[in-house]
Amino acid sequence: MGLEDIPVTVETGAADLTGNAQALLGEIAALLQRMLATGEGGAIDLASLPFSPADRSWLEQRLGRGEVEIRLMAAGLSTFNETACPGVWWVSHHNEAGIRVSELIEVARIPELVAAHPDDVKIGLERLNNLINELD
Amino acid sequence: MNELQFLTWVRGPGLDIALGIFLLGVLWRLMEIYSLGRKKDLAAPRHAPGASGWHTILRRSLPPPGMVKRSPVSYIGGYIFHVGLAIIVFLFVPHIKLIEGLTGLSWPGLPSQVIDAVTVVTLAAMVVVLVDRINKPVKRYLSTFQDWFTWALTFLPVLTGYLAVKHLFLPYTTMLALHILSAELLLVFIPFTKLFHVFTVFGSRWYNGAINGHKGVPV
Amino acid sequence: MNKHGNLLENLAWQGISRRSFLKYCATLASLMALPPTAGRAMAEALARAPRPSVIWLPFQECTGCTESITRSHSPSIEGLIFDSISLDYQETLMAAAGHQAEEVLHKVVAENEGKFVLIIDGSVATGLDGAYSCIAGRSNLDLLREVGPKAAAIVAVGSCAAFGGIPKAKPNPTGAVAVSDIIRDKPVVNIPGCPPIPVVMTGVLAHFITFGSLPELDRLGRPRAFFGETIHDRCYRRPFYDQGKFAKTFDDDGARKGWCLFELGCKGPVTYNACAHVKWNDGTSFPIESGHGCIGCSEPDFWDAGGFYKALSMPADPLKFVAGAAVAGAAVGVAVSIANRARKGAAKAAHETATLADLEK
Amino acid sequence: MSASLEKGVRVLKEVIDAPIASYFSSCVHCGLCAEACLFYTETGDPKYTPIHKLEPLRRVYEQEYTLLGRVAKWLHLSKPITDAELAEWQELVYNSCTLCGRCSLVCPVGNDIVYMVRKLREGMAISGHAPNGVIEATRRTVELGSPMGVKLHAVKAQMKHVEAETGIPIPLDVEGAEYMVQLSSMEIINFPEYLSAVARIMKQAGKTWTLCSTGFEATNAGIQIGVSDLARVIVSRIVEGAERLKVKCVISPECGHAYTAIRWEGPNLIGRPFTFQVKHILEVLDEFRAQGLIKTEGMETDRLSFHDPCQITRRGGVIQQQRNLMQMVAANFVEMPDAGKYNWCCGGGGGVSANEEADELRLSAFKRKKAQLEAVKPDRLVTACAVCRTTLEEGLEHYQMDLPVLGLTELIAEHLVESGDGDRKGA
Repeated sequence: MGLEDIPVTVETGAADLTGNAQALLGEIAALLQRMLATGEGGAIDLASLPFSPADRSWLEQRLGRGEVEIRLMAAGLSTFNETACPGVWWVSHHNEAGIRVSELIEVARIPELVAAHPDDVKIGLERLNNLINELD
Repeated sequence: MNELQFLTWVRGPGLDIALGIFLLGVLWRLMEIYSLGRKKDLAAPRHAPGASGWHTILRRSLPPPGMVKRSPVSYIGGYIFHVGLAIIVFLFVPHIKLIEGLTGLSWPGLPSQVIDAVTVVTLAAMVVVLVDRINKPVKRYLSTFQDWFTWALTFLPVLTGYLAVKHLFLPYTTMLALHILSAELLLVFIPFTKLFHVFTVFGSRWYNGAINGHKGVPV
Repeated sequence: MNKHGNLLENLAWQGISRRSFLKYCATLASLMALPPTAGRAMAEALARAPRPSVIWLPFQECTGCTESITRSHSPSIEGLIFDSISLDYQETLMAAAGHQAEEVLHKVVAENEGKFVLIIDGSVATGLDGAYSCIAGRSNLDLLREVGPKAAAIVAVGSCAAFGGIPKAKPNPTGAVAVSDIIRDKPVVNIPGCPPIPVVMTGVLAHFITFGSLPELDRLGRPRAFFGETIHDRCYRRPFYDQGKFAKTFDDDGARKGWCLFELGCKGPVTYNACAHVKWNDGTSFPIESGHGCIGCSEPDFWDAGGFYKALSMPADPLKFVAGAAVAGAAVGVAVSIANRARKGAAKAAHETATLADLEK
Repeated sequence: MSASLEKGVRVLKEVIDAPIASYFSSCVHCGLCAEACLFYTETGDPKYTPIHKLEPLRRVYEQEYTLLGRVAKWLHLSKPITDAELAEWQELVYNSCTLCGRCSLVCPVGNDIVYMVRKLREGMAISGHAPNGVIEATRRTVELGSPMGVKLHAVKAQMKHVEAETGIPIPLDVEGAEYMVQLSSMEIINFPEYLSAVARIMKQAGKTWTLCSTGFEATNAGIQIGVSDLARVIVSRIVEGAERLKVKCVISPECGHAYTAIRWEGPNLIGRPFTFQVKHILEVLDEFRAQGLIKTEGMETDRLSFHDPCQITRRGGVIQQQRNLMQMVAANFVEMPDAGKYNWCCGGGGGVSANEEADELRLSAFKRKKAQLEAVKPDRLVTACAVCRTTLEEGLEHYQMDLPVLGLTELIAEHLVESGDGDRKGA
């Protein structure tokens, strides 16, 4: 017996826009403006808003897709997709079980988590030096 | 007592007591009023179409000609708040559920967005009607403590219900408990105040229609 | 429980990258309704912070809360938080037992007075001077009165510790009370739930470690970030409630279509918890998603709130007074009617035919 | 408590019944009855709100017939009715109420307010709180036979006069006649054309009729003052006369409250149904018209409007008949606003016209009728009640409006096709 044998068909029932997605566009624009002026980016946590599935797909459609797609494998998959507005990233974090644990709109030239930390770069450099040394 | 205990009390013993007093009062008052009886009218009746107690029960729900113009707030405000109250009380699903729990009778309700809108309109109409009572010389002249008190008794359940649903001012649980409590107070006072017109309006209209219908006047 | 070195180094040792840690902190910040940028601050603070001593005391409890925490969805990550504390006493988890364990307890309390975090699960039995629940010959009540005042912060985990829970359900034979009923001079963080959501626990600890303070609490001592909204507010079935679409039984068409469970007694509207968006079992689902209404397990006295399967708008108790009142009403009505008729009859009997002379006063 | 007050309260206890209990329990103080009452609309004084006029009755009801009221009375939480209060209410119950019953038509909860005013007057009158003018009218009716003191010889004089004028014999005390015709004293003194009109109409219709020497007067001040015991004495004269003469039908004249007294209150006053019918003259005329018993010719061409006497239309149920009759003789008949059962009172009914204390108020209230008339601007005004007619004439004179008022019966009579008597036709 497969899942399809269970006579349960869940309706989403959430086909309506709450209006929050529309309001979000303005907020994103404000963050972009601030980044242009001060260089400081920002993020909006989608989980913190009363968002219906319809809101989410509306926003996703409006923002569109840009040129960059980043996949990060760290305790589960994280994706950073540039939207059609450069500087605006659609960020999804999944856990190791593959379930989405948080979702953000990040305004940054490069998503914060993507850039390598100087400490990690140091470790990397150390590792590289070790490799070079081993060559000798 | 925490808010869930408060809620459980108003849903349990509170409801029991309120319904008990309500039922006690209604039976007592109805008997007290209608057992007084009336003399049989010995005059030969004149029969005219539409002249009867039953006709008047229905007809008196419509404003007599010219009256809306003379007292628009009473009629428009009155209609809105009475119809609004009826919709809210009888077509909001949780209320239907309560009635079903008490009587076993049930019917389809309206979407809560519709109830929300009706509630706002009803509250507004009730405020307007109150302002009218304060402003209109006749209404102010006739008003006694009971008129202000029963207005508040009727207004509070609507207001607290709306605040509860909209999660305003107080945590939902507390507001819901206050809502139920205010509705229980309303029930308790219905038999002993002018609010008893929810029952006697039918008797009064019937008598008026029957007494004048006997003369062939459709009133 | 590795107690040495820098947290991040330890993590790296376990194969957990900085980005994994940052990502976890970002998610935690999101759950705690902190600004998204707080994730990074949190990560940095956690990496640097001193490791506070934590004592976990079990009172009248079922160990469900401990199960919940220890079986949380990604042990390696939740473990991060436990890695940043020094869990010095936890009966279920600690290797030590008997006198040895008790010695540890008293030693830690003495050494860390005013600095340790005290976690309690289970309610406090107060009947018979607390004799209903004892550890090592001492009543929970006694122990709490001794240890509680010395703690830097107290966290009551689970509905029993937070509100008395099932032990306190009527008729409450053990005189169970909440921790906050005993400890009155110190803030107690309540993390109710039967069991509570694990990430709430780790979130509170992370906040304490990161910022050295307790997160913002509501009137009932619950972290506002997790208990600020009701299940109903965040429920994915909420649109059905608004549309008036309700499952009437557990196997009707409405239930199959996933309609609102309000009429089946769901307590979502009066239950403040994060289940609807944080979810359970690796974020798989929560009770309503599995087709059962919320029973309100994180609310005070949920056990005595009128039945799990009764709609909130329905009477909580069977009506007892009403039938009697109806009979009484009818009796009063009959009595008044008889009296009225007698009164009117008397007035009629006393009638003197009016004459013109009567018109003059 | 004075003996008279005690008697008054006892009478109120007698008359309070289930409708009154229901009405008082239903009132929500909405004040809409005020909007239906010309004494309020024309003065703007809220004390004239109809339901407020019933305050003494409500208090007696509450204190005597409700358990809570009785408890409050027992605990001295409610004040008993006093003579001073009743004296204060006299103006409200008598001067500012014509028993027109318009309030009873608009009350949204259905209270029959005029029903209660009529009952309250029982207690007011018996406790000595009726206005002198109305008391005197009652005394004359009971003692002399008519509120204006008209006696049989005056009727006989008029019969002679009419016989001379019309050449039609006026029957008196004819046993077995189909109709027994009643007169109001106003008609006997001021509007003799009524009797002549009836004589001619009966002649053309070929009906037998008679006047009754012991029961010619139709008016009943006992109804207006509100003393059923006296109203019974007065109405019994008619009942005895009609039964002695074995008539089939008693015709109530062009007088409003007379119709209410004999048609609707009569059987209840004497405690048994009548053995004869009671009809208003307009009903009889409309029957004759429908049966083709009377023929008219010619039409009035000036603008005519009709004033509905309250007791005939709204309180009596004669609503369409007068309109059929108007159509028969008036080419230019216009209805005033609110015509029919919603028509406004002239202000003189219910004993008000007999009450000099109320003169000023009555003239204020007449502004309502004045406004109605100004809205349709008739050349002449037709009505079917002698009290309305005099009240209208006085009001019109006061407001210097030149508008003749006439009775519908005489108007019909003027248009009768009378063989060999062509000079009477149409104006």
